[in-house]
Amino acid sequence: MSIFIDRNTKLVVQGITGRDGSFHAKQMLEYGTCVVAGVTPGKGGQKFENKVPVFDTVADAVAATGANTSVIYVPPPFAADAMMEAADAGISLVVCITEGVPVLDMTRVYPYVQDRKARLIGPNCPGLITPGVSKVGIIPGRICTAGNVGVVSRSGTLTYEVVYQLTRAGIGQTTCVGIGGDPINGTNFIECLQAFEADPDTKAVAMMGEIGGTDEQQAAEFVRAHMSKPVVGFIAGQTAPPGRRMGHAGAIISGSAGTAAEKLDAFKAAGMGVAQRPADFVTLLHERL
Amino acid sequence: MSIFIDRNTKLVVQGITGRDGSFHAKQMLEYGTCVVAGVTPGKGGQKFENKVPVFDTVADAVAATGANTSVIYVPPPFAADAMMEAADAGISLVVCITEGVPVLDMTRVYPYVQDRKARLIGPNCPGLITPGVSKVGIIPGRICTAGNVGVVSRSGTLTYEVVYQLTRAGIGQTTCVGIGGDPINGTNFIECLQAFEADPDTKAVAMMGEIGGTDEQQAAEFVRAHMSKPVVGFIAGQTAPPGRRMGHAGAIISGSAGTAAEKLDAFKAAGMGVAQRPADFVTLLHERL
Amino acid sequence: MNIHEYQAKDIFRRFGIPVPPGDVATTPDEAERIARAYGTGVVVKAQVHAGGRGKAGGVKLARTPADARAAAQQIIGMQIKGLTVPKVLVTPAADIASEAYAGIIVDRASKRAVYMVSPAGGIDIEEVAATMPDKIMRLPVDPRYGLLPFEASRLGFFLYMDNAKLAREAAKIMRQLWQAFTASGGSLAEINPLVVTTGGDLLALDAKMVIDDNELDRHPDIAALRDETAEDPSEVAARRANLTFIKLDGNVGCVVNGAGLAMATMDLVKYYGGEPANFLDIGGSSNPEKVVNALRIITRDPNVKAILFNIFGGITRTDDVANGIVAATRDTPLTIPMVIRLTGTNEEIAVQILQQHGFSAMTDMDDAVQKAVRLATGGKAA
Amino acid sequence: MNIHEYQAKDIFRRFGIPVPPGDVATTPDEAERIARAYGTGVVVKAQVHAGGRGKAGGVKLARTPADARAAAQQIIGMQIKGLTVPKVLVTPAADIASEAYAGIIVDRASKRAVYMVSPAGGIDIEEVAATMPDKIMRLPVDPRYGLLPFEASRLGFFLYMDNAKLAREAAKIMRQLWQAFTASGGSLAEINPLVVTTGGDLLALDAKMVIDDNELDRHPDIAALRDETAEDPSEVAARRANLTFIKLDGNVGCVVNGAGLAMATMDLVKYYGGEPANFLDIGGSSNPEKVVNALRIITRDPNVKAILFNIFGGITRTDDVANGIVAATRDTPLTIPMVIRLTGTNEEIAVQILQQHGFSAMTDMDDAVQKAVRLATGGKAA
Repeated sequence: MSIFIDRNTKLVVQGITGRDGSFHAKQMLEYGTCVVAGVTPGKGGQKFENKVPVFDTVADAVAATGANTSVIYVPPPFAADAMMEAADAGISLVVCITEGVPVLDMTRVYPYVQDRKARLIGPNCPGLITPGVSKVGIIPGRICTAGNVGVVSRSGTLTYEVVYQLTRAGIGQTTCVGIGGDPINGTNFIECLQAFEADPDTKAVAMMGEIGGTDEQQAAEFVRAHMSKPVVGFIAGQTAPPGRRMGHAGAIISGSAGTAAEKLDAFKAAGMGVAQRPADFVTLLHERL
Repeated sequence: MSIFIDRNTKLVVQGITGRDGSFHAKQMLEYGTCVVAGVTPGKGGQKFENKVPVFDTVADAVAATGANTSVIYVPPPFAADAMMEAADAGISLVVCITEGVPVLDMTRVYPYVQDRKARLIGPNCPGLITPGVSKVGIIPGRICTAGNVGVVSRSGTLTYEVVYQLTRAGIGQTTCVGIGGDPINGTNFIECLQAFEADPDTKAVAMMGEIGGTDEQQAAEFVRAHMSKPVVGFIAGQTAPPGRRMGHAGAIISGSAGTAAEKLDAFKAAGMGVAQRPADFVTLLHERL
Repeated sequence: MNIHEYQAKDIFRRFGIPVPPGDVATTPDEAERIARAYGTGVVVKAQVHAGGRGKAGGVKLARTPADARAAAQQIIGMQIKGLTVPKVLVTPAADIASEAYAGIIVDRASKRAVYMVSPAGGIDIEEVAATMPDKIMRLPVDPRYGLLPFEASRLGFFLYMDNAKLAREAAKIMRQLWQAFTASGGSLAEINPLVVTTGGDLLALDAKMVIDDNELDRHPDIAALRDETAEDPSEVAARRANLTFIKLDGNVGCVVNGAGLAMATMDLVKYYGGEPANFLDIGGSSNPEKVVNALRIITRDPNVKAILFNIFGGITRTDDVANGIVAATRDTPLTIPMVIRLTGTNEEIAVQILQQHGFSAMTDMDDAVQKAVRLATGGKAA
Repeated sequence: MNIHEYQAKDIFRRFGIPVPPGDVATTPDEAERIARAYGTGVVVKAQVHAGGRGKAGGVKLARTPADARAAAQQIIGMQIKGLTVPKVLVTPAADIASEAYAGIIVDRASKRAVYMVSPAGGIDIEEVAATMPDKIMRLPVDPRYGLLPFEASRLGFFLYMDNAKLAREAAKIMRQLWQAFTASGGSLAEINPLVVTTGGDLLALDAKMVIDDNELDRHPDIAALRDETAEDPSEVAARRANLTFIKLDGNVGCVVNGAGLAMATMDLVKYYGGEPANFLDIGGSSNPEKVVNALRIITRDPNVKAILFNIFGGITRTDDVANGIVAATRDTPLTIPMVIRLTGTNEEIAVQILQQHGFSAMTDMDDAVQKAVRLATGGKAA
């Protein structure tokens, strides 16, 4: 089992003929993801890699292929429109990889997607992977291995680092989800924790947060109140100065809010395992599995 | 019993210090409606008629008085804002009397009010009255009498005419609702019929439609499929030429759609009583009660 | 409010929609001059607030300036559906490769403005809907978002499935039309036909817009487009007097308060064998002046053989109406019979006023209508 | 992107918000001239992208032009939170009757822009929130509707409960500030204080705006407001090289791909007893040029005693990074030690390239960080 993506995932790639879209569509096909369609307006009728049909609109792609999941690799000015198009076409899981989406665009996208009962992951995220089954996004497949730990993270390469260390230590994953580093994104920690709690194959969860916002604090409260499974958490940015954006648009300490210390305290108060460094995940999860 | 308004109705009058608002607020007070507050921005702190407190905002009025119903007498350019303000302040029944609200404003108001689970009646309507209990709007109280017929109508004075004839013939009313003559309004015939069907005291319904749109046809279909109580219907505008707006913004035959003949056929097909003229309501209802 | 094709095209042009050039002529001379200036074949099009111009002979192709003159001569002043054509649009003839339809209407059922497009253009969209429903795409637009780029793109690709360049250009026009529609307070905006020229360009060959009367205060520039020369004079007079009036062909002139009751009164006239001469709503707030104006407008119509007042006093004070009747007939007594029915607010005072001036009043609507019909038809009906 | 107070005021002014006049001076002479032209007492205000100007001595009242000159002399060039003040705003002093606060921020929890207003202005809003929470009104704005008139009115009456005139004027300013915020692609817009003058007028006495970097492409006019003289030179160089870089005070220079991993690397440096000298993210697509620029920027900092590469190859190709290291050190060899950790895409090729040029590479992050810290501290730590 897994969360959000599984053997029934039928993927449409928005921006499949672009530089990033075509590269990662190939990678996903190679990994075994069921890529049923691509979308690039004006290229409808073409075939990608001689097998994946390309459509002008997501609605056309859904009508023709029954796609239920979408991954978006379009430039930032068009990403908001792409997310809304996917949700409007009836896609139930929309994954937006694009980095640099204006935050005011996201304030409009979020209620739109919600109204259509779609789940949005991202933007500015690496996507998700259910090892051995399906990969939607850009997480390198070879660093993952199937197992019983759920992984959820606000960052990309940090996730890879942790997953890589887990895999090397023999700890496999049910699903790894990168929820993205922007201040407003579609799916937050709590929704992922909820899904992992409900997934029978997930026995423990590794969660990587960052400075900025209060998502991790709320997630910790959720863990305390609603999770039966062990959760180990980490916060990147303990050495970050206040008021400076640490790369991710969402990774910023505003005034005294959103510090790593505050988040780690919340983790401790919730009875979570606290990883001081990425390598601690291995030992802390071993203890809990 | 009654629909939408009853002894628990606590009314706030938006625009209470204006010409129309103050006139009708007095009438409603005289009728016995529980008018708990008025709103006119900038006149907060005053008392209307030495007893009804006036507030600057609907939110203030609701917080201070527990108002649950609002009636709006503000000029057309401000009516959309007034409806949204009421819904946002937690008012559950919003009645907009104002005539002349731009229809594109209403396309924005409707989802806003829906999202807040408020019921909107109107705009461009006479409001509603539960004889002897509560009057919200401008329907003259003395033409009504308590009884067991529900009345719902797209027009104002035509409603008065029919209610007057019913009252003179000894047929009383549970509640009379004017849903308004605009193309986009908050509550349609079906929602009123549904409420009358659910109201134990209502034994029959009188329904006055007009040319334009398909609301009456859908209502007839609802009567056929879901109503156990007899419904008598009338359509004004049998002599109206196509393509001309007959006063009400919504009363217009577009192409071949929305004619009186089409609507009367739907009534007959649904097994409804069909009043050829207002006076027929009396005989047709007498037969059915 | 209706506006003319040439006015709608001016608005479209301002929002970037490609429309052909064109100039307005109110005389055959002007039409000839305009055609000569273009130096090409032109189309001379009646500017009139009525549909079916083409079938009525209101649109003519003219190869030469002299032809344009002749066409204008025929069209200006002609009657189309009861309205006199006050002017023509003279516009260069275009070479058309294909015709499509694009329009926005306010849809009562979805409570939204709805886009409708069809690759089968140039004909009535209702006809397309009836005969080729799969050739129409309907797209309700969420007013909170406006027409989103992907929606415009869907419309564009529906129109020009096999031509990405045209699809993208059409998508742009869809966005521009949406802007024009919302910025003008429209209740309808239509391009029919939207053509592809033989040169491969998109062009809005015809344009129609209807403005929501309730938006006019917000858009004085649009309100200024009203062309009273294109309207019925009695309706112009009524509007100036703040009355809602529509002229019909019957013999019973009706003065009523409230639109629904006015329609019901007309229907009852017909029910009892008469024919209503008009729809007239004096509105809610009754001042005597309105009644005076109403009577003046109605009595101008020579077909009217009897006048029927039907007033249900709610907000309307019936004594105001009675005073209006008295004032209107004081200086110019009526030459045709009048039946007055009033009930409701201040009814007793009203009856007294009327009786003092030699009028009688009734209280039952059916009785009053029957009497009016009898008087109008000389006792032949009912 | 931060913009200066005077720039934010220019934007506010364009949207109709009442702001006091003011001119910018980069020299004491100019400040004196401006003060003389106003002919009144002025305030001389440091224009710098740092909070707490007042406390740091960056805002001074000047009664005479000579005072203004002296104030500018003191302020221009001073350091506030590590940034050099490049210019001052000279603005007439206002007579203040009361101070309020109005601001818009993007709120992560409600996923909306949120209005915050308080009649207790002039001080830090966080302080108000902590000590007088009932003196703040928070109002999340639905982006699909914008700030509605009734919402603006609620804000206005919350600020000036007992004065309908001021409440209405404030409501208007709230709508204008919302327009300024959205039209500029803001992530923050603030008026603090919003004052009532002794004459009874509202005035935005201070103005602050932060622009969403992701909006700059859409708003070239706003992007042009960037003042590089007000930024740290190494950060300016990094941005030009498309690197995300923040200078810190430590001794271990870090080059990492990905923001989360970059922060985690800095944290690990600290964990093992070192101090990170910077945050540096080379981003996803790794071309060798970026690595060259990154090394150039880091080695400019004399505090840096060792350099640590931590690259996890996903999209980033580690051989690109290796080539960049080789290219950067070919002409100007490093004078400080460097530790390279890389793993992932094309790892074998990368290691080979590095070894051919005399570098060694590690694969474990903890090992690499420990080694770098040891080298930077001369073996004193860890």
